[in-house]
Amino acid sequence: MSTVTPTPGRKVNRIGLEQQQYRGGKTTLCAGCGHNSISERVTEAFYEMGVHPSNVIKLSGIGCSSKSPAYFLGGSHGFNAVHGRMPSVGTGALLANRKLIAIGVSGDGDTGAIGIGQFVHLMRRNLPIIYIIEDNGCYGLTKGQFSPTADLGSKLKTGVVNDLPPIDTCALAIELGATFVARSFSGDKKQLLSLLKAALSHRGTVMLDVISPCVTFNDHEGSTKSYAYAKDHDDPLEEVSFVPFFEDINVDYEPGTTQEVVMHDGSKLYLKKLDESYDPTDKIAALRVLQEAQRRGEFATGVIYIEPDRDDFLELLNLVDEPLAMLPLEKVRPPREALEEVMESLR
Amino acid sequence: MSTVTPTPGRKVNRIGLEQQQYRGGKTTLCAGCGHNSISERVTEAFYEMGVHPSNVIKLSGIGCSSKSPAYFLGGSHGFNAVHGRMPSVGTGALLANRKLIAIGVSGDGDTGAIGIGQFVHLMRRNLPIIYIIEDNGCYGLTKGQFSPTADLGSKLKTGVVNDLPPIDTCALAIELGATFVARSFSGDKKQLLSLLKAALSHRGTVMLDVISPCVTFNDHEGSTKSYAYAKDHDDPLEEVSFVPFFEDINVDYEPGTTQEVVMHDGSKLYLKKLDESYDPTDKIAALRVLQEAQRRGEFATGVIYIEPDRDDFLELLNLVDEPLAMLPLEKVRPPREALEEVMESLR
Amino acid sequence: MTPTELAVADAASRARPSEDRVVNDFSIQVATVNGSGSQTANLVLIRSLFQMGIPVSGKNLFPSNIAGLPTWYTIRASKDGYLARKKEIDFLVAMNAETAREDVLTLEPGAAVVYDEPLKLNLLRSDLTFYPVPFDKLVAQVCPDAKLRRLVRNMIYDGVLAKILGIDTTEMDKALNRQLGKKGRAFGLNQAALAAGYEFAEKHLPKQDPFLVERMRETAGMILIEGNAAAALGCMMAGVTVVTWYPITPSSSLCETLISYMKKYRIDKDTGKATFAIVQAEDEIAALGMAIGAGWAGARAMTSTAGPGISLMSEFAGLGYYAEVPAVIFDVQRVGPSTGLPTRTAQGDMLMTAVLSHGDTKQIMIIPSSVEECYTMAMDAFDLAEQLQTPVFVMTDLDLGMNTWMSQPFEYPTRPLNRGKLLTPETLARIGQWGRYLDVDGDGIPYRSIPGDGMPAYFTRGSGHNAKGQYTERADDYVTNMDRLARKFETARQYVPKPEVQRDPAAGIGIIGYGTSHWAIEESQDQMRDENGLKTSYFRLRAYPFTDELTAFIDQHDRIYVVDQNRDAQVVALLRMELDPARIAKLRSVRHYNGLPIDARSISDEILAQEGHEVVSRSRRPAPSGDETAGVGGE
Amino acid sequence: MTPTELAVADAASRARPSEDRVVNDFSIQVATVNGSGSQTANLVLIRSLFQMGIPVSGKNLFPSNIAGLPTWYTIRASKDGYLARKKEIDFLVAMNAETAREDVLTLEPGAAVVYDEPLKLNLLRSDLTFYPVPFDKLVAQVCPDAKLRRLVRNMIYDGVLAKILGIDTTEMDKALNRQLGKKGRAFGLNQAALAAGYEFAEKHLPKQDPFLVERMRETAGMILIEGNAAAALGCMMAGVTVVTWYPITPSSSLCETLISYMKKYRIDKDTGKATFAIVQAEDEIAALGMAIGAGWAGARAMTSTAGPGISLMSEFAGLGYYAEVPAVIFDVQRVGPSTGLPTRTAQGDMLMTAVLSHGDTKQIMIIPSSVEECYTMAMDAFDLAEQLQTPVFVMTDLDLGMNTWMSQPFEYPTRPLNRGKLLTPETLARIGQWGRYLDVDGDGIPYRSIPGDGMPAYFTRGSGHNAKGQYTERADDYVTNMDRLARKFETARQYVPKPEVQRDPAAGIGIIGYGTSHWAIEESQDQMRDENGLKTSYFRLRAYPFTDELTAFIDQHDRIYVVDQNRDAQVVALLRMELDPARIAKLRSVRHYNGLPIDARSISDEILAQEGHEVVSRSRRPAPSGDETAGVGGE
Ligand SMILES: Cc1ncc(C[n+]2csc(CCOP(=O)(O)OP(=O)(O)O)c2C)c(N)n1
Ligand SMILES: Cc1ncc(C[n+]2csc(CCOP(=O)(O)OP(=O)(O)O)c2C)c(N)n1
Ligand code: SF4
Ligand code: SF4
Ligand SMILES: [Mg+2]
Ligand SMILES: [Mg+2]
Repeated sequence: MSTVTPTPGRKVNRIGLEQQQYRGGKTTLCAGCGHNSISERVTEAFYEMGVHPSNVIKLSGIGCSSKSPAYFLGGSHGFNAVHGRMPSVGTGALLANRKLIAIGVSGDGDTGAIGIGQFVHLMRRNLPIIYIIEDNGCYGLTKGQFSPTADLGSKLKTGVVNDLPPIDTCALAIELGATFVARSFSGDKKQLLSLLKAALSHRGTVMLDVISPCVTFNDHEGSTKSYAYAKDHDDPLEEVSFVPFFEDINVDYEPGTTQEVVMHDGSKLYLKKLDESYDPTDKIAALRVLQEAQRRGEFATGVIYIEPDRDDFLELLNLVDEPLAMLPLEKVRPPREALEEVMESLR
Repeated sequence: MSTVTPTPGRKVNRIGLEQQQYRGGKTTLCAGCGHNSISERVTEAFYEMGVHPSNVIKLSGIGCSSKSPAYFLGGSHGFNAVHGRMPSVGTGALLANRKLIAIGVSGDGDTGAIGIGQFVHLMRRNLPIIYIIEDNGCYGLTKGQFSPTADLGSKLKTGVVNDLPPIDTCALAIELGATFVARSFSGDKKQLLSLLKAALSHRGTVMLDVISPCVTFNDHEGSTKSYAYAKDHDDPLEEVSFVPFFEDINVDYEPGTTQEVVMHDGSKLYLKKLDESYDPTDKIAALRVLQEAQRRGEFATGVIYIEPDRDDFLELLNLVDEPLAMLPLEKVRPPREALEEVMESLR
Repeated sequence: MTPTELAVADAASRARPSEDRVVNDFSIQVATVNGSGSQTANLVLIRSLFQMGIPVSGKNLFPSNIAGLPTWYTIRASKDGYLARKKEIDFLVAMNAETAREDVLTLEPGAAVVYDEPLKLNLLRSDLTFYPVPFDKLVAQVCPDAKLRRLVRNMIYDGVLAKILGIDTTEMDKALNRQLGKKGRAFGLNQAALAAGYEFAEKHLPKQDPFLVERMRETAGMILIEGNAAAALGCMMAGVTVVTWYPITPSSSLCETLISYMKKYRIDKDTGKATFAIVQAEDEIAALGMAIGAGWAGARAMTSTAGPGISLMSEFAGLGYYAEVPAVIFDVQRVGPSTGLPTRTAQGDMLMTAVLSHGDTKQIMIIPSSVEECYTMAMDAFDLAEQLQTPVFVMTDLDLGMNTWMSQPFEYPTRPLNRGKLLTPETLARIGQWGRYLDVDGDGIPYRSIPGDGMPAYFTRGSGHNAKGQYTERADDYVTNMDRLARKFETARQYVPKPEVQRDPAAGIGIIGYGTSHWAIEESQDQMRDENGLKTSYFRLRAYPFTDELTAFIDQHDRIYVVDQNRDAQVVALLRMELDPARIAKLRSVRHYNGLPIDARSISDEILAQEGHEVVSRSRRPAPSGDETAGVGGE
Repeated sequence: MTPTELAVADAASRARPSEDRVVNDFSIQVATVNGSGSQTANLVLIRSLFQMGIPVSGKNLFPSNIAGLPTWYTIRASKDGYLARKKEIDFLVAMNAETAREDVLTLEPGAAVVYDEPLKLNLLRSDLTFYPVPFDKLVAQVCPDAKLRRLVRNMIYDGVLAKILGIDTTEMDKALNRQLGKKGRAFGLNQAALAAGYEFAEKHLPKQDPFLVERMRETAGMILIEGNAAAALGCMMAGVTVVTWYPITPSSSLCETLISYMKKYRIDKDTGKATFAIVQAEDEIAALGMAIGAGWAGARAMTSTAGPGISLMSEFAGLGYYAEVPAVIFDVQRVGPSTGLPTRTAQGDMLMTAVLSHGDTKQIMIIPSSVEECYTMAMDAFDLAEQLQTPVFVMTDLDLGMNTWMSQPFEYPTRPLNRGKLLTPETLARIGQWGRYLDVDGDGIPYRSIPGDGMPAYFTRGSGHNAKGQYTERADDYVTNMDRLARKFETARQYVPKPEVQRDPAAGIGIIGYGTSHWAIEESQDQMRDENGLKTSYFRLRAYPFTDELTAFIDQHDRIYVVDQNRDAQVVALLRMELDPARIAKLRSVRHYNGLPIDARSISDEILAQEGHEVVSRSRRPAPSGDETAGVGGE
């Protein structure tokens, strides 16, 4: 790991790095694209949480969204895989090195269409990864066709109307076993940042569906993924605040109004509920909230479902502590006697 | 269509065919395999409903289950496709000829693992097909590995325990938009037959998950898909009875105890509820019932969700009435003037 | 990455012949940023030349993103009718600050440059003609609304060029009108910008370069179209009924254009209903799966894709081959491997597609060279797929599919649909016993029934089957069936499109080419004949499997140059697989694989070098490796 | 389908040499129904011969279902150590009513048949020796519990054979013990059945056939193992850390055996934790995706599959090639196209795999012939994948992977792991500036860093990238990188396993073979030499790309016969792609593609025919086409 000597007087985080060190290359996405805001929030979250970039891997599929990992955390290894197959590459990488912190970025086409199979199985495995869908309801990179998250009745620029119901990736993730499922909007800086920081404290799959308007192909009237529509129909479930374990802050709240979730690293997530009856640890409640919001043409944002204690996939595999990728010869090649024993059994 | 002269005195259905004419080849599955019972029920259902075999197409993927279509309706065209991809083949076939009645048979591996992506999109499209999962919680044809519907804690013959949660294909289908979702057990002849007959009256996707024990690899103690387990943990939601449109029967029932569902062809489905509060037209209720059954280690059977009126995929496409496959030249080649008009616009 | 890294580095490589007037024979390159609205200006430019009767071709070199990266649009005017890319740029319009330096530095001496004044490009070189234009100032004058300026700014260079090159402004207005139609306000603004550019040039830019246009009569009645649109038209005329696709560059516009044509011309008049189904599938596996399902059930079914999609289609392609299901697959090839350069052109999928799928699978490919063939071969493809009962791959590429080509108008098809050996009651009576995979006629092609046609049903499967379609694992059944499939592939040789052969009896060497290389090859033949006195014959492959004419052509020549737009000389490989050694010995390879459309000069240089002619490297600076590279050792 | 349609129709084709005693040189075929528990009986039979020191091999011909269809298990005893399939069956045990007729009718005159008495097979022919055995009666006597009879019934034929062939019953007991271990009751029952069979034969079946076994000393110290188990051992010893797979016949047992070995030998003693991760993926796309992800992150990662899986892996295979990520893929080949015959053997994926993925992709293949090579080449594969930073395909097949082979015991590896050019602080200091795809050493192989190793990070992508790993669409960057990849492929020629060459200086003809054809080729060489005086040399390919030794071998011979277990002569195609025409002119093709393991006689007959020797067709009835067929026009 490279040693870092921060410039005196500059602002640094708890591991002594400046925010600058969390940035990536210059974006080649359209000016105003929602995906760019998400990259900024990711930069901030990793900086504020003091995660060392060299411990991070960034993964993606193919699409405008999938280009994003090149635009944050330039000091981290990145893997821009093939269309829709980021989950498998991420799974393999984490098997190889369980100490890595993985963030995957996908699009609604990359996940919802070609990638839905790998998505399903990633969620089911509860792989420890932050999986972000930059959701614009269309295929940006191939020029604006509908994706499977396009809402019923949503219109293309050309006037074509979508007549298939959308796949609700949050509902699917909950149904399949993801343990931290949230939805947000690229325009809601505060909420998104809190969610990303909380995500870094979670052990297991974090599925974060972020409405992220495509200014070039899906920001017109008639689109339900435009900035205007998103602003008007954002229905936050809670006010989300996050206190990382290394900050010794006590939050005062009136019991009953706010739910405190203790994350596995000791960080705390405070959810000040806007609908008091809502309990984000109840699967069925979460599914109902999603369905009702959809029926109203709104989208519920915030933490939709959370289950902080389930074993993640790597724990189930009972792996040694050191990364498998780094094991020395003597750990990975059984001794001569082992081979002899096998040979004897075959004689 | 071949003309049929029934042997006098033999029992025939309303279109004059004998049950024999609905049988297929001799099964090559293991004696006692649940899949064989399902083939028998399919034979009966099509016979009793008087569907002409030459109007039917049978589709499947790869697996023991996927071999089943060879063992019923020998007079129908069949397509044993590649592993996990029956949905796309079925979709194409129905696009080509909307008049065909399609029945697809898959396995829990074929659907839940390699095929889950196509499954998701088939359900979302509400393609008019009867999609049966012959669900044994394992890969029969490749000798017994766990499939994604294997329950948490379920044991392989070798003693290996499954530590991933199952994919509930019914919950998934409901979430994604299938309009008739049911679960049954290959050992429950009566229920399964009623469900299949109702399925033939439904317009849209029928997703039928049938627990179908694999006697060779997954019928031991410790398995949750064995005959013994299935018999003990079958939790029927309703008594299902079905009255086809061509039978002029009125069923008497006490209001409140039985729900009558009118199918699109006028047939009637009577669901005598065992749990009175349950409403199979309510998505969230359906998901709750599935989840609660799972928590108890049981499986709810019967009609879990039904939405008899939604447009199916072929209707959305606004196709001409005749099968596209049969359109004559003059319908499919625009006139000379059309080409001229295009040429002129390019000059 | 820095923006200049993205610049295309296809340096020019010829010295400029000193001439006073170069009329209707030069290339214009417009360097802009994508998403900046230069498309209208470029199309108006090419159209106005076309309307003046001058043969033109337009090639768009665009990045794999949506907005903000460098783009080059090149128009070639060629009095001789050459439509291939011209390697040298004669006239540069430098609108993109990020690439301007490199764009100028790689020009040939004598070229001309129109540029945005503040860029001060004139300081870079003294051997070019420079025309500075204050675009911002001019656009501010014609377009008071600052927000709209971006959209009309580019039209100014059209005005400037009209003056400098002598393009008829009435043709420009007409082209503009055609482009923007009745969008009154936009039209007015653009017209004003055109005029402003023209007037500025008139006042401030005295003619200093030799490039000029003059009216000709070479384009009368002709059309301008992209290959993907032409293919779409062909599919519609072929009576396609089921289209299943997944978006991917450079193939998307094929299905998208098809959608718009079908909505216009394939709605049943009486009922208002569609005589077709077009479905955007969830991925390429599903797209081909649906096409196979539809083809099996009797539809004329197709899909369209590019490299990554072809890879994903492998498994279904093998099922199609073995279960004998018709389907048409367009492969609009782009640069691989993997994601590669999605917006660059190549012929890199030829070898893979020929053997697509595991276990002794062989596929049929047909290969259009022109927009006209995109149209006719689309029809051929559907006929062949049903005649041969197998997937048919139409191998086009980005250059053909997405660039603008001049063509004679397409002819209305006179041939009825050839639906192949569909079982009918009459055939059944004639052949007696039917088996789905029975070779009744000895050509390897069996008769098929389709669901709902009232003929006997059968069970289709990708597993072992005998002549009756029954499941079998018998060794003899398996071999019998595989041998029949091999026989069918032999039969295909007679059915696929024949090659186009231009034999020069005086030529000792022959060229084999296919697809878009055609245009550069024809021009290269002229170059080699005129400049070096080297005569050549030309054999244009139009299909795989190869046809009988091939060996005769090889036998008539001493050496054969095979032109491939890929690194691995893939068609040479296919030829080597089946030719006898004496003929293989004659094969030489010319490869071009830098993602740009192949040009005549690269072919000529490579052939001349291999022929032992001295090739003078005339480029200003070392050409980027690859544009010049070529030639495996070709023994 | 009727059951007999499923029968394997590989008819015998030799006349029996009239001998009195045929010792340790014959084949036994046991025809049963799968799922009927014959496996124990067959393994006891082969083991007891093996324990008697007689060279043996066992081949299981089973259907693609789980229970109820015909299965044939063939054991060959060969005093000369030939392990290939013997085409003729000398001794039939006919337990399956459904195939018995055809099984008997296809035997050579002089063969012997043990059969289930009620089948009355003796009525079928008069030129065979028949031994009727009342299995049901005998089993009822030894096994009162009717439910268990099915499981021990087959052991009776072992007892009968022990008597008729002279197998030592103590060896049978020992083998049985080994098979059933301490399962007391089962052991007892089976032993009783064995004894009952023996006694019955002793009383009722006087010896009439010439076949006999006698003790030898040829198997001392040797082992019996399947190729998949051997490969699994090799993977474990290669230090594999991540295994991702999807079940498919005939590859499943590779990963399944690996799981059991790893659980036993790769759990960390101190912590009880696993030094490996094995994951059953949701499909083959995910399996290779995971392996690529793991290889990228520094694990030794692998997957294992068969044809359909290879097709599905195309897209990721191209990513692995272009982004340069190590991964090991076992392709245990089975019969295609499509689902084909999943339980039959072939070498049908060679060509497709060599060019797997669109757009100028080239893949490395290594090809084991023996169980020992399954073991050693597994280790080679992991080293090569990391040395060359690319996917490496180990091309084995069903015959090797799932059948039982005799071998010298495997040696403990002495070589450390070769992890290739992993960037270290020292290398970084030495080379100065690092670029992920920079060719520092001129061999086309760059240095790589892995996440978490503290070395500089980079961005991996399947899209265009320059030497630094940055995104680029530049023509020159693209060509530079593609040329380096081609150079790396050239480098690979020196790293892959060398061929094994047996040159006979007196031989005018040479044979090129690979994989499991090896055993039949060696036997065929002896046949041709002994029976026809035809001497041959032999070159066993062990990898693709081909190595330098190849051309020398071709040059030393007049004609070269290339043996392929596929219809399309796929390795001939690969050779033709790169050899010069004079060498191509020497190539002849011998093909075998009926799904059965290739046998020596088929090769000899084909070569002799092509060489102009007279080949007498000695079979009783026309052999099923395909077992005899072969030979494309072979120029
Ligand atoms: C196998 C394959 N098929 C198709 C494509 C073409 N393609 C590139 S991006 C994309 C869709 C991107 O949509 P989404 O994931 O929503 O990302 P966005 O651009 O909207 O952010 C497609 C279809 C591809 N790269 N690979
Ligand atoms: C692409 C591909 N991968 C793997 C296989 C091997 N395979 C055949 S059937 C099967 C699983 C079948 O399981 P399931 O669908 O549950 O059917 P069952 O046999 O249990 O009825 C697999 C993995 C295959 N045929 N094709
Ligand atoms: S096309 Fe849309 S999704 Fe892509 S970069 Fe532009 S705004 Fe973003
Ligand atoms: S193996 Fe299992 S699933 Fe397959 S046929 Fe036998 S019992 Fe049925
Ligand atoms: Mg999108
Ligand atoms: Mg199953």
